[in-house]
Amino acid sequence: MDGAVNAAAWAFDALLVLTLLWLAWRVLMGPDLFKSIVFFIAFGLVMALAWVRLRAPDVALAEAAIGAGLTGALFLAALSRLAAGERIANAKRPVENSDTGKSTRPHRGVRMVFIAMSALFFGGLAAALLSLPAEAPGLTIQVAENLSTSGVSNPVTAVLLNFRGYDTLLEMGVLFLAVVAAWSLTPAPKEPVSPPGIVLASFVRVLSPMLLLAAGYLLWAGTHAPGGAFQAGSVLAAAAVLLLLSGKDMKANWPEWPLRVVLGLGLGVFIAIGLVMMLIGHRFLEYPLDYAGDLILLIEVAATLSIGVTLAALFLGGRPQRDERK
Amino acid sequence: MTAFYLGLASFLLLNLAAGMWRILRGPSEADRMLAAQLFGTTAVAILLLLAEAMGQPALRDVSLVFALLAAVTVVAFVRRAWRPATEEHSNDA
Amino acid sequence: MMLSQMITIVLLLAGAAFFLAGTLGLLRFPDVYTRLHALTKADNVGLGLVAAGLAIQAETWAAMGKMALIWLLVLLASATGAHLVARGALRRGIPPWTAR
Amino acid sequence: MNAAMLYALTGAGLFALGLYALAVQAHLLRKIIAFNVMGSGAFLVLGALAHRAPDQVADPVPHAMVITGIVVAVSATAFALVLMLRVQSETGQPHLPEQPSD
Repeated sequence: MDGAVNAAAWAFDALLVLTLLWLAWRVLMGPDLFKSIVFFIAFGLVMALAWVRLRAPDVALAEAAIGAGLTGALFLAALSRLAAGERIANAKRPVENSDTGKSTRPHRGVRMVFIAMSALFFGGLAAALLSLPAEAPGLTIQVAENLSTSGVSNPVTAVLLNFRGYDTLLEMGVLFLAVVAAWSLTPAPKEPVSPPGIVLASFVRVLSPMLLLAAGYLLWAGTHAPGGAFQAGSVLAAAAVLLLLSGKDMKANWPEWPLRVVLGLGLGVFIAIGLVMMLIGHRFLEYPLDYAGDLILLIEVAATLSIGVTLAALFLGGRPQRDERK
Repeated sequence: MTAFYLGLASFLLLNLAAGMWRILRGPSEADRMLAAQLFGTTAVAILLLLAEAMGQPALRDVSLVFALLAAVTVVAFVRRAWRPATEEHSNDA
Repeated sequence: MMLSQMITIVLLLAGAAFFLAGTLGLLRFPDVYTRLHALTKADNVGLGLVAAGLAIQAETWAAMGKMALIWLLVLLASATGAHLVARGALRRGIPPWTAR
Repeated sequence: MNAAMLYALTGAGLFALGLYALAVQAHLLRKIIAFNVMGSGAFLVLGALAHRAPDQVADPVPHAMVITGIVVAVSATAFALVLMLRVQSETGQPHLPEQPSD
């Protein structure tokens, strides 16, 4: 019986891995951009299954929320903006610039060099990986030993928000910088927003509260089970993207300054709590055991809101413009 | 039972891989999107089977997230990326 | 083998058959509308049967309820998606296939 | 050879494929996608190495790093897409110019 389970597991893993590699090849080398994007969406789905097989349900959740929802929407929106830009460019210069990039692939010799380099790279990486011991506990034991001092019982959340809090703090910084940079580059492109049909409108009306609920659930579950601020924030962002796509006008409904406050909230709360801890005699980002759980939850709530709003703001493709019709 | 669940999950994965032919062939962009939508549902079913086979009930939350977000890409496609039939994508390299 | 296990096996196999039918339909049917028809069978019935089969084995009521919720959410998403795609295709003038 | 190694090698393969595409594809959107595939490959290597821990419990530290990485990757991708559209609106083309013009 055990042998049958093993064989079935191997069959599943082998199939999964082959599918992933084949999909990646189609994503990267297919001739049509739209096709590549659809393959990339499928690639994200299969990646989430790979995370499940690697017993990383926290990562699978993050990959599911981002890969299934956000990345696809981001790329599809970018593709339509590219097409719109192409139309404008063609209208400006009707004849001289009809080149759509067909001649831009390097010729054969150069490609051969790059194939050889990539193969060499793969060989080196594979040799390094195969030389590693087949079993290694890593930091599993240390995390398990110190879990009781972290304030939460999900080891991944403990690592993210307590043991390696710096990583997460800097990550919030990266998110903040990304949105600042995107907003300084360009105003959000004006896109024709047709009113949603009755089916889409009622679908969004039913689904968006459920998405909010699910984000809250994932945030709450993160302290003791797979979940947490990143997964919750991504679900929140997906809800916002769905609203934007269905024609809800976020800028009109939401004045500028609260939006900016929420964008900086995660980073701000994280740093503020760290500084307060220093004031009362601890180290930066060190949480006293008695209220470590509460502090982590507070940071996570702020981080969830910020991540959700930041990713949705990035989906806009630039800083929101004031409605000048009024 | 575990072997049965895993075998069934492999079968569904094989189904998913076969469905990729539709993304390759098209012919219209909607056809390709449809295949992606079927993949989403298949992935939900695979996740439910794996949750049972691997004894990890937390995996049901992953399929819950998939189910919640199943429509986002289709809505993005219909509302943004789907152009009128007359226009063709430039077959860029 | 217990009765509940046998019921689970039957339901799961039936669900898998619907997924197979959905995929075959996606590959073999002639136009976007008929493919949509095939695909929603996998979404609705296929996933429903798989979820029902696994719900029998569920250890708690909450797990059972979660699976029902997942199925309902997929139903909602697939129905909306099918509507949007079919309407979009009609508006873009993709002609429905007719047998000659 | 065990399952962890299988996934680790797949990750390395994805990284190499992405690297090749990043080098030969001129279209910026394709470069961004290639970068994402490379990222997925790197994440998969990390996750596979975490899977080597005994007793069916994976090492949580790489998992936390990968979650951080996924969110950073999506925000960087969104920023890169904005940058790409800006390049297109400046030069009329979604790829970098062959020769730097002054």
